[in-house]
Amino acid sequence: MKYITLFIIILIIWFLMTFNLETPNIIVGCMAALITAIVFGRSFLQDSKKFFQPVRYFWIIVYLFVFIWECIKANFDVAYRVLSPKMPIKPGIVKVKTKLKTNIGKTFLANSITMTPGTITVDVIDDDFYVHWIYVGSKDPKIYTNKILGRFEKYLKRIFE
Amino acid sequence: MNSLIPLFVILPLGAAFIMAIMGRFIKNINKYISSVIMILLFCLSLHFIFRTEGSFVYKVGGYEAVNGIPIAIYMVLDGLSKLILLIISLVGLLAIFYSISYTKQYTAERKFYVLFSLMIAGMNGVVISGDIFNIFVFLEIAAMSSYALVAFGVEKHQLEASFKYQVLGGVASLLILLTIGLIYWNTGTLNIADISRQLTVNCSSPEGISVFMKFISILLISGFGLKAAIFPFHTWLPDAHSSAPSPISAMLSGVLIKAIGIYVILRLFFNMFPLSYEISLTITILGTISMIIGGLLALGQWDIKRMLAYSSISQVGYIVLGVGIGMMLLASGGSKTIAALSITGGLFHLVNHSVFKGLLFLNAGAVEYRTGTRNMKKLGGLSQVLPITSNTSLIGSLAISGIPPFNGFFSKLIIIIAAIQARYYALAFLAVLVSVITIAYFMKLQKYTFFNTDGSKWVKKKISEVPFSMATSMIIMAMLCFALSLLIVPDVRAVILKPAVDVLVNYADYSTKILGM
Amino acid sequence: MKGMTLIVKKITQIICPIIFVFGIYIIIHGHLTPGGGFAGGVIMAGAFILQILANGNILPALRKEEEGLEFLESSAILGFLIIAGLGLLFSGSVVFFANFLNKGQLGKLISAGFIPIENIVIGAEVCAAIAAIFIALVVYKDEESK
Amino acid sequence: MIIYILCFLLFLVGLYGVISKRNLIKIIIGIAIMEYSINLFFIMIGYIEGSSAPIISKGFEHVNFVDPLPQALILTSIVIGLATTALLLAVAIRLYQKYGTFDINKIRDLKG
Repeated sequence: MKYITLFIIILIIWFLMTFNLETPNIIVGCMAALITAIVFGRSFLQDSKKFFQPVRYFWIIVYLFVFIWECIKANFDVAYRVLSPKMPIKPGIVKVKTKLKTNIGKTFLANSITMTPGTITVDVIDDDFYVHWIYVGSKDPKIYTNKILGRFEKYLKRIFE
Repeated sequence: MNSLIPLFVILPLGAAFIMAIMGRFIKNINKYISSVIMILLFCLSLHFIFRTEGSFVYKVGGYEAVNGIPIAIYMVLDGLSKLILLIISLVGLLAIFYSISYTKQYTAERKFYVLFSLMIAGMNGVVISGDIFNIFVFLEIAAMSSYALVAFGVEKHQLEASFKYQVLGGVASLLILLTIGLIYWNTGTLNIADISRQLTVNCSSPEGISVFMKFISILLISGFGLKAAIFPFHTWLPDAHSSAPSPISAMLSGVLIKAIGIYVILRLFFNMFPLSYEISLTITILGTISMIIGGLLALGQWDIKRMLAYSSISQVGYIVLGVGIGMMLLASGGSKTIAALSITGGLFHLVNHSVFKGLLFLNAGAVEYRTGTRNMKKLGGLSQVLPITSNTSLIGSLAISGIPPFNGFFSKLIIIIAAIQARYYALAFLAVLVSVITIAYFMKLQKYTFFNTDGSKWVKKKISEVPFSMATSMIIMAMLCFALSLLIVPDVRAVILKPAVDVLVNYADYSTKILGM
Repeated sequence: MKGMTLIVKKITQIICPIIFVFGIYIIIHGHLTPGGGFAGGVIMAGAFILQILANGNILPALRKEEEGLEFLESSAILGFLIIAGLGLLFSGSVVFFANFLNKGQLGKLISAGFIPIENIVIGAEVCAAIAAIFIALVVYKDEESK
Repeated sequence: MIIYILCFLLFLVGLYGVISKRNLIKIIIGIAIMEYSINLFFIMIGYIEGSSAPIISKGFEHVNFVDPLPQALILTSIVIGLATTALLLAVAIRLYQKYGTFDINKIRDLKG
């Protein structure tokens, strides 16, 4: 299963790269995808049947807009903190617990957190994320977990689980 | 006929990789494959020496010259290359035969033969390529495998020697590459014959070659001098050659420094650059100094292989001296016959040196194989327990010190006579002096290793003669020391040495011949 | 947990096949665009090296892999030599490295005679060689620490 | 002209590193620097002002190409350089294993 998934993905990438649909190109592309699938299939993502569930792609598009919106908000927030003469920053590292179970979901969540200005994922240990935050607003775990993760988590859950 | 030329590279190169694949599955097959390949190469070079005349050009890929400008990679086989190819395959064959027993002490035995074949391929490639960049590529193949072979035993001093060798060899390669770049910048071509034509047309002024060409020549001398271990660049040689496994020492000292050092110097400075007196004087002086320094340093050594390595520096100095005198005569418009005589001496000594230095290194390896030490102070009296090694070693020592009727005597004699005829009396005197020094340190070697005390110490330890394959190749080499003195006979010389000398003496014919073909 | 963190591992899993296929693309189009056997082979080896770096070194597995790579390398060079040697047989005149195949049309994928084939062989060789060198250095270093 | 001299200077920087440094790894880096300077030099030899990359493609009619030969040579020399560096590093690691140091002053069993 993994192997077939990888084969199809690589074939799509191949056609995007070469952008031509002549017979030799298709044959060569199939060969290249086959070799890649054989070599790297073993270490590819575990549950690859999720690639064939179209609902997930819909949620990816939704998530993209959500992410961009959050990103713009965070950008303005950080810009305000930088420009304001009082420098209202209160940096600190917080430990947040995620409800995501799959590794790939955690990876994407961590990367999303890192890419939003103001927060950086420092480390991931099991279910705990250590996040460096430019303004630690509250000391209550519930509130800050919701603030950091809540906006992404529910969408990622639909995409990856 | 022509189409046999690339076999000199294809055979060992292909064999190396076949061995790398097969050796994993079939035990000991590498020994047989490499022996067979070396025998084939030997037959091939004999065939070219005895059955063919003149020079051949092989165009790789079959691309013909366009408007007289060569575009293919040329492989050139003329008298000089034939001679060197013969030496490579002869010494290589005997060294391979010797290592069949010798390499049993190593764990990665099969890789030894792979690297050995690669080294042979590299050296053959250097000798037959008529293209300056290909010389560089093949030289790197040969040098790279020799670096690995020097460190083959993975012991402290071997690794250290290999590192030293690699750093200096790397610097030398880069100097050579820089020179290739400068030459290409200046002439716009890489083919040696074409470069020669361009240089004679463009760069020769009435007062000799231009300053730029002198700069290039000096860089080339430093680069290939490092590979050939000529005087100021000799420091790596004693370490590398004494630390390597013995058959490899024999190959390095006997063949490698000549094939990738001396040969290329001769080829480039005779056939590519217009001859100039200053450059030939430089080469001769460097040769003379390395002859003296090598001899003097060898006197003080107590390690057998280290002494032999220093002796190599000294004997390479002889070769360079002989050829250099001829070069000076040709450049200054002196007598061509004396120049030819001198070059004959140099090339004769080159052949001889590869045989007897190979033999001596194999002897040293045999001594180390049985006794486990190379220190002369701990040896002595070995003539009782190792009669074959002792006698062949004696022959080798006599030959290298220039005692008649062995071959070393005649080549040294020719060089000295040529020096006197050319009125370089000082050089002749120095050559005689170094010959005396050579006798001194080889007598020391003989005395402390094989005689001096009685061998009861070794008899008690139950040391017996070396295995069959090692003994055979030593005996063949010792017989060659006799046989090569036959080269003094004009008829024999006309077949083997004369074509090589002709290539160097009629240095200007090379480019017209190659480009015309 | 050996190797690097979860994030690096997961991203490596996704990105390695893509790097690898990009290397193949460069090799296959070596006769049409810049690149070719060596450049593509290095990129392909990069995928392997990235994977080793991310997952940490498991010594026995690496040793096995090294042997396989060495085998691939030797066979690839042999293949190169054989293709070059085929020119001796098929080119009419006896010429080493003769381009005996049909040259085809400029700009098409199947063209330039045997150059694409040689490119593929060189690519395999370089990939195997560089990965083997890297693994050999890792293995040496690990032996030292024990 | 000045650019060639700079290139030669880079070569000399590498040579300085090889000659005067005592750390094995630094010596290897010196050799690598020398190699790159020569590669750079080769590429500059082949450059012709105002010309394009030597790729024949359909529909483009270029008059001037830069000289492709030095580029091919450099590709070869890069491969050789790779092999040299790898071998040097392998030996350096082995030396470190045996002597426990990278300092060449402490690695001197061979003398004379």
